[in-house]
Amino acid sequence: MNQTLLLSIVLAPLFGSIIAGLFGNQVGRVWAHRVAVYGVGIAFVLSVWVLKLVAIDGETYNQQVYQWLQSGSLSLEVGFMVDALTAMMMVVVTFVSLMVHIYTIGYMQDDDGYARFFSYISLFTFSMLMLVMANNFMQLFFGWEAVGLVSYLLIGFWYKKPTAIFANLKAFLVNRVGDFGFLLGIAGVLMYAGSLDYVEVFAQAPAISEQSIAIFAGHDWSVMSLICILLFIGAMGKSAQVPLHVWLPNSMEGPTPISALIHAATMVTAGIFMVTRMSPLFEFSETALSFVLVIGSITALFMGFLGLIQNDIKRVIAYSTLSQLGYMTVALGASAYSAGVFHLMTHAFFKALLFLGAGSVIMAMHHEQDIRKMGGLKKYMPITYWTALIGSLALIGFPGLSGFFSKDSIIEAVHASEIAGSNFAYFAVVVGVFVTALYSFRLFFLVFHGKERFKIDGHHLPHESPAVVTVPLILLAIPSVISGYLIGSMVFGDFFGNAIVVHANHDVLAEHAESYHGVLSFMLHGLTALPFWLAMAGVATAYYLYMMRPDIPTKLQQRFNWLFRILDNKYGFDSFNQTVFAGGARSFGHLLWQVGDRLLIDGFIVNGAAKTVGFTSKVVRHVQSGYLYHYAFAMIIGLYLLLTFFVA
Amino acid sequence: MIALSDFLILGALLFSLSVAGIFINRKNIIILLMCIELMLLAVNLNFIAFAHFSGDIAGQVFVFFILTVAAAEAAIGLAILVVLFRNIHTINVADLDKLKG
Amino acid sequence: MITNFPLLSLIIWLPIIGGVAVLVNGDDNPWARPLSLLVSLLTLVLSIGLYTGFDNTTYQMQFVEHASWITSFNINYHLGIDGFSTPLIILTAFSTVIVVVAGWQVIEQRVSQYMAAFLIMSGLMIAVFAALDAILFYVFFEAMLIPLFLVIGIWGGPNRVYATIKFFLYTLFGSVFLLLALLYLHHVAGSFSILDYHDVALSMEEQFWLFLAFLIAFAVKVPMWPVHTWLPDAHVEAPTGGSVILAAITLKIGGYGLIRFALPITPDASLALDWLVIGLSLTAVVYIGFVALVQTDMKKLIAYSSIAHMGFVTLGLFIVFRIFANSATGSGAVLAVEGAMVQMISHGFIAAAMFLCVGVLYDRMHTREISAYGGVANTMPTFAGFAVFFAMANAGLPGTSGFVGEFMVILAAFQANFWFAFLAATTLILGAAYSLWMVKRVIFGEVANENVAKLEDINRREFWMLASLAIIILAIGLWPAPLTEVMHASVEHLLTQVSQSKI
Amino acid sequence: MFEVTNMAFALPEMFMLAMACVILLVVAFLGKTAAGPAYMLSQLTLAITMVLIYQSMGETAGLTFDGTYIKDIFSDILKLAICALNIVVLIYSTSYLKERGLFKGEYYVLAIFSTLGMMIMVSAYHFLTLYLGLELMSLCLYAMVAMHRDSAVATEAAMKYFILGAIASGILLYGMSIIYGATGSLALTTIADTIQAGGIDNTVLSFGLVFLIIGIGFKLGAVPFHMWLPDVYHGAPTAVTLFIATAPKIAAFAMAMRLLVDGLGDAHQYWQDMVIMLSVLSMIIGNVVAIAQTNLKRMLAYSTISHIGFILLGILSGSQEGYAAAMFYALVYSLMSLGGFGMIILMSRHGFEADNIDDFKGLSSRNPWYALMMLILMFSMAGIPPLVGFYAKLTVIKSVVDINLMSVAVVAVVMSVIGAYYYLRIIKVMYFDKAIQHEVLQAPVDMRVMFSVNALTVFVLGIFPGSLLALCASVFS
Repeated sequence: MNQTLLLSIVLAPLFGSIIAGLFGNQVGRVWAHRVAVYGVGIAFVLSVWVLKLVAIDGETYNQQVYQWLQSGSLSLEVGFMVDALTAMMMVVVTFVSLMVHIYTIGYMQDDDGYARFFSYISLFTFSMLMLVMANNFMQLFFGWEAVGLVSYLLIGFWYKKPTAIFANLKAFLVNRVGDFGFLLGIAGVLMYAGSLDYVEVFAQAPAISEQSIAIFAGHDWSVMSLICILLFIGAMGKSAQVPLHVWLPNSMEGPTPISALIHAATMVTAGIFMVTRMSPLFEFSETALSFVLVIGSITALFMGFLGLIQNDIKRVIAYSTLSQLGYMTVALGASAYSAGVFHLMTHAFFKALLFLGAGSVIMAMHHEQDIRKMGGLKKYMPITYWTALIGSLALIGFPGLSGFFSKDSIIEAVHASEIAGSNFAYFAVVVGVFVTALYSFRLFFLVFHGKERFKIDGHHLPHESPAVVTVPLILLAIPSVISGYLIGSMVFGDFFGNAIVVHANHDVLAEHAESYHGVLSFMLHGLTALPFWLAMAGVATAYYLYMMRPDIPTKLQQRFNWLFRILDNKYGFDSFNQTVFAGGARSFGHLLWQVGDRLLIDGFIVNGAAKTVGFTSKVVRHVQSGYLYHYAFAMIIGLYLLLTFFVA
Repeated sequence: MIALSDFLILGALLFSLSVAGIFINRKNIIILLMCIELMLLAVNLNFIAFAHFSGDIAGQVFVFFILTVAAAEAAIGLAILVVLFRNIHTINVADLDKLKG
Repeated sequence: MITNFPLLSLIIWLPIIGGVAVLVNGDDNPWARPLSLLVSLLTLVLSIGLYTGFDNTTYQMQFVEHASWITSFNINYHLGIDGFSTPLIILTAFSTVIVVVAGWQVIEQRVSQYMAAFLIMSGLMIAVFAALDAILFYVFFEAMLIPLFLVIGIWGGPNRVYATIKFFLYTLFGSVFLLLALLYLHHVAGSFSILDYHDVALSMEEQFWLFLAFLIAFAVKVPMWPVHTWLPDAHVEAPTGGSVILAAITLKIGGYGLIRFALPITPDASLALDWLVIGLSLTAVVYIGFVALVQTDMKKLIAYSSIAHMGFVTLGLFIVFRIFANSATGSGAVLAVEGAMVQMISHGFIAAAMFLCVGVLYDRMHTREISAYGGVANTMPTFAGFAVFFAMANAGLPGTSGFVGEFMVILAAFQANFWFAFLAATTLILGAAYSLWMVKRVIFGEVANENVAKLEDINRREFWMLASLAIIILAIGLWPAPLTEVMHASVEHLLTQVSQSKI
Repeated sequence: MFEVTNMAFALPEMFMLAMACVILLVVAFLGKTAAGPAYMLSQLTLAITMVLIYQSMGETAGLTFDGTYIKDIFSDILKLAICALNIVVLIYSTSYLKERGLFKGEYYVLAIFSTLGMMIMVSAYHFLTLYLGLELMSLCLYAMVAMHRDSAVATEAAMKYFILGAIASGILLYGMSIIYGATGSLALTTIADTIQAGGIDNTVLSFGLVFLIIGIGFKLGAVPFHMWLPDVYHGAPTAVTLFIATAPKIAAFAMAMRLLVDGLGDAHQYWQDMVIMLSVLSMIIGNVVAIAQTNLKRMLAYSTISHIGFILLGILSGSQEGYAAAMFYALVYSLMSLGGFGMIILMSRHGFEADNIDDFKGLSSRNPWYALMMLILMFSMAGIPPLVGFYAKLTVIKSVVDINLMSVAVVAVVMSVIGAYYYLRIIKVMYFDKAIQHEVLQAPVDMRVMFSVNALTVFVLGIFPGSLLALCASVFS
């Protein structure tokens, strides 16, 4: 493995992006997408090669490309670090990205911003690769913000849509709140490790964990907990954990391929990746871990509920994404990093699949996204139907599909974990399974089964999407099925080697590793376990409620109106943020501006001083009364003053 | 025998008298001119007294010069007064208030 | 490196003489524009010579020139540059070119006077950065106000008179105390050489008053809260070129002054009063951030954001004492000071770019009200691209120069005190909020009104003007090392100076 | 004792006296038609006098007329300055006088005589000579102010000037008498020696000093003895204002130096505080009240008062550096006010005085060149580098800082900021406002050229102040 190889992986998409973006008009639409697709394609092929080198030949790589900045004894570099974790992420990112690129050719074909779109997604691939391949915090932060930028640009891709440009601003700002913590965390790392290079920092970890810092006078906090929590706040922003999850549902305003690529498969999992990467640090702070665990479980459960009442096809999947991210975070909290990353991978495949399927449906529905206006699409678009079925089954964790393995390992891990909050977490993830199954198949049934509720606008019926759309669906369906069988090496094996550090005292997966005897036994064990039956129950409930007795949901809605309203307001997060943060900041700014600047500083001090002088001048000039005797008198006063003061 | 101090006190009195006259009088510019003369006389008295008691002649010489200059001064003053009267038809001090502020 | 060739003098006097030449040519002279451009470009090329010929290994003054000027007071024409002044000089020369290009078509009346004013100003400002004699420094420091005063007053907006007089008196008020301080130092040191000032021993009380004098003088220039209120007015009324110079250079003179005078001459007072400066800087970052959020005038918004960004400069310069107190290794201190310097340079480019963007819009629609715009991206796609990029740079996005300075200062601030870093880091949120909210309201959305519909995209001149800035901002963001390595030696020297008591 | 050779020390004055008489006769005989010749003659006189002074400049300094009269480098320089200023003043005034029917021989007679008076003041080393020179100058000035016989304001101004001036000289004389009583001499040399020897009653000394200070303060126009100044500057014909505002200030400065430094230099600790009071008051009142003025002559009058305050800063420091600074300031100030009032004359024409600030509106669009010149003058008066006014302020403030009078220095700089405002106002009117009337300048060429030279000198001296500063420094070392 050498630098050229890695550089070409990173730069190929960047090149495509630049060509498509800056010279889109010159090269034309076709070449724009060709360049972009080839760029990502190259990146994908080479990433596979890298994965082979890492996984089979056991190579790793960690070197600097160039020195970014040298200041004092501190040297910040741009460099690459490739180990199993990185390689796995690289493959996932480039693969999904490639699929989306191809899919986009069809999905965006009659959009004016065609070239611009390709430029953006290629740029995203570049940024994401920079993020995962970084060997230091500075570069990590660079990629971190860069993917945020692209996400901003893509959510607002249709910049005429008011909702879109509201959503992208919201997304960026909420992410910035996360980055606020992240940056402070990095600053803390630098202060206590004296470096930002992963290896050096991780080497320092035991030493750091000894130290404590007094944020509030008198209260000594463990430095490690502080740093880890700050870093995790960054992850909460990117990976949309409660309460920083608010931006993700809005982000669905962007084109569907984006929702698949960025807001389901890759970018939102950056937080998960980051925490996993930082496992050497997090392992030293149980406080941080349980914080992660609790946040994750809250997200997993309560975001799932919201999925139940959404009617926008993309929003349902979005909330499902939130809940799944919760699962991954729970895994991290339980120190089951590999399980979390495993779920990250499988989820990337089947969630991208679901989103692209949804996109295909939306195209067929002429950009109608309300599932109440769909139904019975099975016969019109079989490929989409079957792929979507695979995706949904994977999502709910049907044995044998990828989701089953990853989710089960998480649940088991949480079950075994003993750190604070693990019981609640276990409850959350288990209930979550039922909820997941319920909303997934509600969606599935409402879209593909039942009677056709859409209006056929005369001439043509809904029809299957073109090959550029369906091929990616199929290609994504394959790993959604089989990728689960990697569980042996990825979760219970030593695939990740020392990329992930778990302390013995909470190595929950190790225990399972003993009881793991191959995929089949794992599946059989799964069939007897509670989660599987919960999932089945969820599917059954969905079928009963939405296929056999569609009247019940409405009744329930009237019956439990208060509950419905809470869910409909998404627990009131948005309105709260709008009024308190957005509104509060504006009025506070107004106060400072009008009262502080305008009135006090300018009004009183600055102009006040000027006015005072002017006024004095107007008054004093009247002393010059024009009368001789006053003048003479002035002189005499002067004489008097001098005589009294100065005659010794 | 009159002491130096007596002369000085007299001089001081005359001086203050003239000063008082200048800014108490608000009627007539002529009186101002007279007050000025009085002031100069007070000064002269001082000079002569000092000259006499210190036995130095220069002071008395100075007095002669002062007298002559005073005369020239008075001439100019009166000339200006005439012009002024031609213009504003009064020599009332209080009417000299075009220029102020 | 001592060279006999008076490169600095050339860089200083070329634009001044060129400006005079342009001025006497008269307004109806077609050569006014090309000549000014030629002169400014030549100056830029020469100033790059400073960088290439610069010796990074020493903190000693380089390109030194020394000639007797006012013999009876031993005031000398003493020039020289170190790691602090070199980048700022290049920045000045570059901004002048940009300003000349920016005014190319926009300024119809009194063209030669306009160009001359900026050329002369550029010469004076370069001289400020190069002067090593206190009085020489002060002369240029003040003289610079005259052309700026005229530029704002003559080519400015409706309320220009109030703005320009406010600006002039505000800064003059600050600088007269600087004059007193310099005179007192001469009284103590027996020379007007700034370098001698650095070595003179001063009692705590002396340092205290001197420091306050320096602070008043340079805080007004920076500007720091609460003496910042001249800046928004001046910016709003100034023509685009004026705003660019104001933001890009004049503010930097404040920061430079603190580096050149306050810190090395009164280290003990700086240590004793660092809480004051740090407090004001953080106030600038947070308070001003909120104020910028609610501005309805684009230039005002950018002006306030400038104040917030300059807060990082003063913060970076004065947290060094706390860092020394906390850690044995001064590494963080180096980071802080270099961060402040980088922040100055980068802000020079970014603020200039932002003001140019506003200028581009203003030239077309003659309003700066945010509410008058909306959906500009539909009619001016290329411009929109630049605008979003610069806004992102203003919000400190990694990969742009705006990130580097803030990143360095925040990292260093954490080593001084967690809460410093905490408050400073709020700029990530506030900066993004006001920059991007403006972008949202101006650039994105449906075409707001027929005026916007009539807009046409930027022409070649504007394109290259903005593109050159974009390239530089990107370059510094992706590889700041070349910029920082110039200052290493000087920064180290400064830190040794501030860490030694003078009492 | 009395040597004829030493009379050569007074050669320039003697020549000027003779020429003054000649001019007087010419005017007497030619009557109405005398103005032209008188003008030429007086210019010639001033020119030749300058030559005479210049020739004898290098020569040995010394006393003459029985120690009542001194010739030293100080007096030579100031006399040169006085003559040079008056030459320019006369050039400036001709057109103005012609347009108003004041172009008479008497004007020049008076001008020359008062110039003579100033030169005597500069060289006087004895109370008597000092007093005579003072009166010779003042009496002529009174008359000149009253020259415009039909103008009510002019005559009012003359009357005020005369009365107050007379009072002032009375007070001065009283002071002289007291000092005479205390020291037993009228000659500054002897006075200096006696004080140095000590044994004089401090009370008497400071008592006399107070009166002397008032006399000086009045001639300079320091607060609170400034009341005459705005009214006279305002009321007098601009040509006369120009005359009063330039050379006499130098003479008054010389008088102050002779009395306080040469005569009572060792009583420094007694008069320093008094001068501080005058100086501070002058800077404050002058600058503050000037802001409210709408009439340019009046505004410049108040600005003069403030400048006097700065000059006094140099004197009160009591150091050679301070004296040099004060001298530099006095010269620079007279140069600047020469330009300032010159600008008013330049702008004015028959029936239009151009002494309202609004008359300058939009000048830069009408007359860019002269607007620029005025800009230079105003920034110089405001003390903004790189103009000579800055170095004037710099040096005097430096002299105060060097004696650790920080509070005074702070007042000075703050006041200079306030002062900057009204100078900026002129520039604002010229450059930022729209013109209200568009007449072209009617001033003759010689005046235009001379005015440009005047303003450019201010600029060039600003860039190379070294030589003049060195010259002033050399006087006191």
